[in-house]
Amino acid sequence: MGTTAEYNATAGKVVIDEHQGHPGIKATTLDYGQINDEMLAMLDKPRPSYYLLLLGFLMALGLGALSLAIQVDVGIGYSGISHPIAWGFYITNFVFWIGIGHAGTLISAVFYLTRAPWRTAIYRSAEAMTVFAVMTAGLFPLLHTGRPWLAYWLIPYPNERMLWVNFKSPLVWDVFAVTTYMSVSIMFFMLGLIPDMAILRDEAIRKGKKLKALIYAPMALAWRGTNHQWIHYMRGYLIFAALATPLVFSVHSIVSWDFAMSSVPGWHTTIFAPYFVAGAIFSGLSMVMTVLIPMRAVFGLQDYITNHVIQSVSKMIIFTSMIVGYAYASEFFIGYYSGSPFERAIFYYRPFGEMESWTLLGENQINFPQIAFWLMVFCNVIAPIPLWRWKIRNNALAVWIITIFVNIGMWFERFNIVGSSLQHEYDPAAWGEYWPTVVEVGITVGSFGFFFTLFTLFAKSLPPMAIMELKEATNPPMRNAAKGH
Amino acid sequence: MSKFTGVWAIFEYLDETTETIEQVRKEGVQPTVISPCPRHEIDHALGEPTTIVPWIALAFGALGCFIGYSLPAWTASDWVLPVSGKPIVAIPPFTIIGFELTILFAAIHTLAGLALLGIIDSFRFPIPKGAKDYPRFQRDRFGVVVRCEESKLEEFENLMKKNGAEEVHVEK
Amino acid sequence: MLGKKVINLKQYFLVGLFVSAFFLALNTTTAYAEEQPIAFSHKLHTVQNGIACQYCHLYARRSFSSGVPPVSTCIGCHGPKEQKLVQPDSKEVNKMRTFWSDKEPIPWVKIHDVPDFVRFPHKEHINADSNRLLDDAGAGCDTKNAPRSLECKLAQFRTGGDQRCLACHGDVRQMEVITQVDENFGKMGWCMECHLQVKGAKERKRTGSTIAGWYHAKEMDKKREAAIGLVNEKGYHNPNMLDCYTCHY
Amino acid sequence: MKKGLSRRNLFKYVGAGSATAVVAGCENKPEKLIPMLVPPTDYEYTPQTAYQYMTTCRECDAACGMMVTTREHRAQKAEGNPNHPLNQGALCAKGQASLQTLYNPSRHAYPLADGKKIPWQEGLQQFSALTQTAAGAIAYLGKPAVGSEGDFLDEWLQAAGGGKRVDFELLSQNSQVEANQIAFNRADVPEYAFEKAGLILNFSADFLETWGNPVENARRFADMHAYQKGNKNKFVHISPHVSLTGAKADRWVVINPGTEGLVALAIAAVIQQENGSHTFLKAYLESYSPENVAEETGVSAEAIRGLAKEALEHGPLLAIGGGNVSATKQSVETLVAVNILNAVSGALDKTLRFYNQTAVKKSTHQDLLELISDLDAGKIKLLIIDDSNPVYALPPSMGFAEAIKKTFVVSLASQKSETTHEANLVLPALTAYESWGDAFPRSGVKSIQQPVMSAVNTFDAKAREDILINTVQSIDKTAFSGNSNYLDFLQDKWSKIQRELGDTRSFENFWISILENGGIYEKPKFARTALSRKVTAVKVSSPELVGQEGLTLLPTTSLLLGDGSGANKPWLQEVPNPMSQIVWDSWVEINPDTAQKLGINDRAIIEVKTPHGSVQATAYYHFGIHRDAIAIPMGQGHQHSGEVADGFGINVMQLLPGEFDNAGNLSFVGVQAELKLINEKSYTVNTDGNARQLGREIAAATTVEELAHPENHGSAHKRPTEFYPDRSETAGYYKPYRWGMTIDLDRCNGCSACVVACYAENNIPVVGKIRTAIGREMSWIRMERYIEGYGDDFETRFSPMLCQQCGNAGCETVCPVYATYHNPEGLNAMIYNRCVGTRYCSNNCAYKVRRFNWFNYEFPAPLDQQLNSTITTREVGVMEKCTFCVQRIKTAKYDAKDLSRDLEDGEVLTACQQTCPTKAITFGNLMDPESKVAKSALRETADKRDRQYEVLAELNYKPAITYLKKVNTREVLGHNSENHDSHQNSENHG
Repeated sequence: MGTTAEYNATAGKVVIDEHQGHPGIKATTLDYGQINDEMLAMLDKPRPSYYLLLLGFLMALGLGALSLAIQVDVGIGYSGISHPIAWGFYITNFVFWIGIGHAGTLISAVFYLTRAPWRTAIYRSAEAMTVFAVMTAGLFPLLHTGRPWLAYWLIPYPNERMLWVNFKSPLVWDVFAVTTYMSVSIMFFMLGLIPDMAILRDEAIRKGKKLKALIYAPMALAWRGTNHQWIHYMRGYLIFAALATPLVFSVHSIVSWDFAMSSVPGWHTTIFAPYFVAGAIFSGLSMVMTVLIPMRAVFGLQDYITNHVIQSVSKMIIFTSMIVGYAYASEFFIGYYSGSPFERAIFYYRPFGEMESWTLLGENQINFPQIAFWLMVFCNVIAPIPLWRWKIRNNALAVWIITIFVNIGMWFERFNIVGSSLQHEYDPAAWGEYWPTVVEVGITVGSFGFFFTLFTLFAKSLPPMAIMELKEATNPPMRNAAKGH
Repeated sequence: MSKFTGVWAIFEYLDETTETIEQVRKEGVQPTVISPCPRHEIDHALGEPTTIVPWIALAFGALGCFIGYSLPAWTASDWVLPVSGKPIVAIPPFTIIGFELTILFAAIHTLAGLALLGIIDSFRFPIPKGAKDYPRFQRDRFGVVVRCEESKLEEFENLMKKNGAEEVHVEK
Repeated sequence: MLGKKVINLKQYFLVGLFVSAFFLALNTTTAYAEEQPIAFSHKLHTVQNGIACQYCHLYARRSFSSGVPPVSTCIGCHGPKEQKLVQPDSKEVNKMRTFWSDKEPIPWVKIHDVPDFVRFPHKEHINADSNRLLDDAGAGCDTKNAPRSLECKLAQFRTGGDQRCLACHGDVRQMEVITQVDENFGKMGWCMECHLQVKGAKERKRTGSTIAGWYHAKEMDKKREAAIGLVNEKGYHNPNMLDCYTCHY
Repeated sequence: MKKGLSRRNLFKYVGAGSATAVVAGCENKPEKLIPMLVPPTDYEYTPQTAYQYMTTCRECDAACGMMVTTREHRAQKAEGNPNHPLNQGALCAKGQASLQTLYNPSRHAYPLADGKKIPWQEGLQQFSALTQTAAGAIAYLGKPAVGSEGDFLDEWLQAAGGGKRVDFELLSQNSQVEANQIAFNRADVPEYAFEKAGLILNFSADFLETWGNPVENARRFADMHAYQKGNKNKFVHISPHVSLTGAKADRWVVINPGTEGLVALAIAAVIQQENGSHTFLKAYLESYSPENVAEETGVSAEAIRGLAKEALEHGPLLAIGGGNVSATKQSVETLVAVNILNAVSGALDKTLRFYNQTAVKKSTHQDLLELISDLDAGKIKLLIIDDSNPVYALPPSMGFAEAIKKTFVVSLASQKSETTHEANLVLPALTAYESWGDAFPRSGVKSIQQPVMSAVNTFDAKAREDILINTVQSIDKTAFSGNSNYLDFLQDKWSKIQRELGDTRSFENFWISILENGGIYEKPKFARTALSRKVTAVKVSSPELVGQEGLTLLPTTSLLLGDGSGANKPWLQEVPNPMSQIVWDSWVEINPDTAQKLGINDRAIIEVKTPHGSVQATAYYHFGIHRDAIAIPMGQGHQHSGEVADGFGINVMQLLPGEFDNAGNLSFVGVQAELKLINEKSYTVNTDGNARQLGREIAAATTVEELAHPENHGSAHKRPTEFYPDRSETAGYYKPYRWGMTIDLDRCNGCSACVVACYAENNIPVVGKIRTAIGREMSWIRMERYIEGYGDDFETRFSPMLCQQCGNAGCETVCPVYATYHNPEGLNAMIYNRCVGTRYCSNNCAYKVRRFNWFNYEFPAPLDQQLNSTITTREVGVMEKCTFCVQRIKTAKYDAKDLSRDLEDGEVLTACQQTCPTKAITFGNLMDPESKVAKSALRETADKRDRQYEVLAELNYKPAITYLKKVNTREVLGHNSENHDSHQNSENHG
């Protein structure tokens, strides 16, 4: 929480350290009212450009919905998934979006516990992104099944068939992990919103907007801001942060076990859990930057989302990029060191394609997985290198471009894992190729549309920054300035 | 809810609020403070109040953990369908379910608990309607609500005024 | 408006009532019947005329399918129009005669239908040895109040003969119109509730499960194996009814 | 696919939207119960119960005995007649697919006059009138008679006023008959006793595919060639081309196209020198000494002497010749040479035995030429053609298609074809499943063909012979001595047979016993034979096909499509050719060395041009072809044979000149082709992911030498120590059954009959070319083909891959809903209706044998009538796989229960095992130590112990299928070999 204003018990008064401004908020001199009004102004009637943007995202979403409708009607066969590549774009998207969904909880929970002060300005948006990304991700396991209308069978509930689910299946773990993560993220998000909802409610009442008040009032959960409520609230928030922290690390570990628990060469590795978590944080933080840097420019939030924030996130990106890069290298080393011909074959195949001696006469073909692999290496390991320089980190545009690369790279990393291993499994006679179809690309585009539509709606309907925490971070109003300053 | 008898005041400044709180407490009355954001200064002034929310989380976390292990174990043994030569009741995979349900149960009940406690406390420590409807408490004003007997109303009113309250309301 | 009580217990009660009524309404599917091409009365034929089930459904003991009687079976008694045999002037019987003379089969509507992925052998049920039921299965049947209770179905099954047909199909002998009495007819749980009343079935269902889980408790499994009763007195292995492949393949 | 919001679709949307609606209401529309009007009374009929009828397979003239399973009066499965001496219960892929002859949607459904539908009455009248006017100028062109139909047709032609009968069979054995006539004075095809031979020298005959009776050949060959008691007899393939048959050979001797005869004589010369038999040949053979022929044949003298030495050491020898690849203009001479080799080596009357019978004379292809000239001259007024398809099969340069335009053509065919397309009047005939007939494929075997069901209801057809009888009787009432149908005629014939046999039963009883057994099977009687001295007059010379411009074109027969008659059967198109793994297409087999010299890549589209025509097809790299030759399989390139056949591949016959050998048989080899690259990429679909197994031991092999030293590899079979106890220790598990299988790769020859049988038994949908291209084929068992080695020294291995029913399966644990689990009988149960379709099981299956229903596949009517009604046909979004034919296990168990006993060994046969011609597959209960499968899987028989292996055993999936390694007589360089580059210089040793 890194407050600069501390209550000094011996002095019996609030002492403000004037030499150290709040790292997240430039203008610690803003008063409560100013913060309140500036934040609420962001929720004003949007400009036409906003609607244009929203329309664009809605169109992408519509494309996805159309593709999905076709697929459900005709059968999963409309996708390019086939034998032996039974998982393709959909599971890639699932893992990718779950990964994106890691940043929010990381920022709001882990950085809350570690008292990283720069989280204040961005955590609300990041959390919203988490919720939306996990919602997006949650769609994919459903729509990739052959009979999505029976997907509820994956939920353990007493039924007349007397049948239960197989709790030894990593997919059931997924069901539990993802639903828990989604529930906790949504609750955490709603929890953080409670005081802000009270602000919005009172604002709506003041302006006489009954409908808005009706919507905001239940979300405020009868919030008054009394000291009793605050004490439960702050303690509850801390517990939530403590609960969500292991979740951040567990969810992607469990998702990684979808792969690691199988016997597929290239999947069956112990490194997967940390590798996936690091990748998730990597991609999640990049997505946060990809989204917030334009938002900062549009809403003029330089006072709140300072360059310091961008720098801090950039450092995290470099750090996780190195972990991910290490994991790539480690995979290859273990693949070689295991001595298993299957492992060696797949790790040769990923970067270079068919080994000459595999084929009848030594033809070498470059396929989708090789493209995916080199894109992944470039975007995830090489592209973030410029961030080592302070000047680049301090340049919002440069960071934005790099994070876009990272997003692309992380998508292809997921594909690299899901797609390439299945192409070259144990039985060479059953090797196959995979190329996506229009339907899959449509649904993928639709998932981005879904995510960004939700986020765009969020930006105008809920305060994209935690007003309460901003107030907490700024200097409190003091009658006797001399006492403090 | 019994009728509210007491004094409530609106403050602009934090230091004046904490000053007031401390003085009210010296009078033997625990005031209810309304603030736009949590401040440690207020907690200190109020004497570090505590909450049972962590205990709720612990209790329900333990329940979730129990269910997380026992549900898979029971369902697996209810109709034995061996898969891949694995034990019917296999502890390692069930640990994941146990973990997830621990978190889920703890989280749900923490949220429910803190919301419920907040509502219960609003009955235990009622605030007058005027204070409830005053919109700037959520924005930029602090409020101090003192519930007292009629005899003490005037005393507290003066105390607040003295400490620089913007407005002081007396409810009978 | 904020001061208003939002929580109104009465409202909640009413909403709750409505929701539960809605779901109850959804769930109370009554006996299922469809309009048949001919108003054939099972009651008339079985009770009044005393015809046994397998007189018409003649493949029940020999095949997976019980067999819908061919039109020639009807004609066997009723005869073509000219012959003026049984019920020469009945409107409904004449419908059948028209089908016969037109050489058209009768498009009966299937009421008792199990899904296509279930392989239900009539013959195995008709020929099943009722001694394989648990000794107390069917005891305590209360015919008056709960004629379709599990106990009564088991009692009917134990009785054998035509009663055995009624165990699943309901009291067809009292039906003017063929009706599916059990709303869950053909659903898995409905089948299982009887199958679990077979000796050793419950033990087999829980075979191999151990509390410890980590290891198979061999001693415990040996006891269970004895309880399952793998081999019957005729010297061959009892069919396993708890295997999914029993019905689904 | 159905369009619009059908009920099922609605259900899907509703189901996705709200689960409650699905649970609470939303009942399906009620099904209709349609009873029979009158139940069949002539025999006891029970619905949903299998009835078996014995009949005869008429897909080729090998005429195997067939046992057809019918349910509800619909033929649902074809199996070999276990009593039949030729095939002994097995059937080939074509025989299995004969069901699709019956239910083929492109059968003629009604009579056609000039392509327009007419009523039967009119068609028959027209035919009668024509017959009457054309009396004396009638020609009947049909398949060669194997049974009584020959006599019938002769009688019919006589009754109709005279005419001639011409046989048409593209792949005929006439040259062989002629060669036998020259060499042994016997115009007959002898019995080849493979199992008695110690060495087989095969001169280009594809005896495992289309030559002779491939089912019988395969069995007898496997008996001879399979590893037994530390010994393995050799098989040397001497040919310019390696077909499926050649792939089974221990060694391939590359010879120049058309020089089989020279090699045979050179070997004979050496043998004659050594054993001194047939001294009258001495001078004759000297001119064919190895040194003399070495250059022309491309085989070194040492190699020939080596072969001769082997023949002397390992005899008795069996030399086989014939087939397309050696069918030059001199094919009769070539076959005489092979006969000389057999005689000189003493094979005669040992491995090569002539029946004591006089064979029926069949007309030759040259008679066709006469017919064509008659047609051209207008001498034929009415041409009747049966199901044969000469318009497609004959080289266009013969002018058959033009010639038949000059006459009136009546087609009595069941299937649509190019010929029926040209016919003026089509009177649809019934198939062999629906009509009477018989076949006498060899001495002592008399096989009956009975209708196993009434005619398929969607086709309005009549039996061919009945049409003919009807026609001729409308002219002459006394024809056929008043027999009103072919059955009467047949019964007359068979009562004669009864008299000949001296059977004293009433004919009624005799006839019933015939129908029950499927015919009469007597031991064949053989006649001693000797080599005729006239053979010295036969001059064998090289056709000089090598060294000219262009590459010699070798039209090869296709194992699945035959001469093209199989092309309209979806199963045969869908099942990959075992050698190339290509489906729904034609290809040009070309040696990689030649191709690279010409700049042609694998799978490039090339134009093949001969003086007689040109086609475009895909190049397929094949080590097993002479460097100056290309091979194109027959059977594709149809235009008017129905949806399944039309437009796929090319017809190689269009490239041939229509020349003949001395026997009047078409000479297939002799034309040179020019190649031109058209396109780098082609849309040719093959089902194998990779041709190399990378040393992964999926199709493993060992050598005889290795097996002689069991101490070297005994330890490899030890099972690893388990962390968990075996599932058999769980209560109720594996008692009394644990189903298991062994597959002997030394017996398996890759014929793919098992694959088709599985399609037929298990309602597996056919997905077509485009879907196969992206891996959507549904076969539960696939014939994996792996290539080892390079250049001429390559080896092809086959391994049927099906669900291994693992004890510790990878698929089970990952299924979230228990849709697949380990069943108490050791089966890896797949419960379709529980499947949600996450496909995780498929990912985690190391054997990749799970198939997913990507769509709701259609079985276009009336193919749906073939669907096995004892199992579920799967819907979209459901995983499926081999179940070890659980429906057969269940049925057998119910039957055993009625007899109050447990199942006995051999009572349950899986469809693949049942049809395997070589009996490579054993299935049964592993818990019964006396069962066959336990004996071959449980490491007891020393013969098998050292060959047993589990595929990918290191994963410890504990498969229930044990494979027995193929046994080689030599080492083949694997992919890991350092000599990998040797293929570049392989030309030197070629």
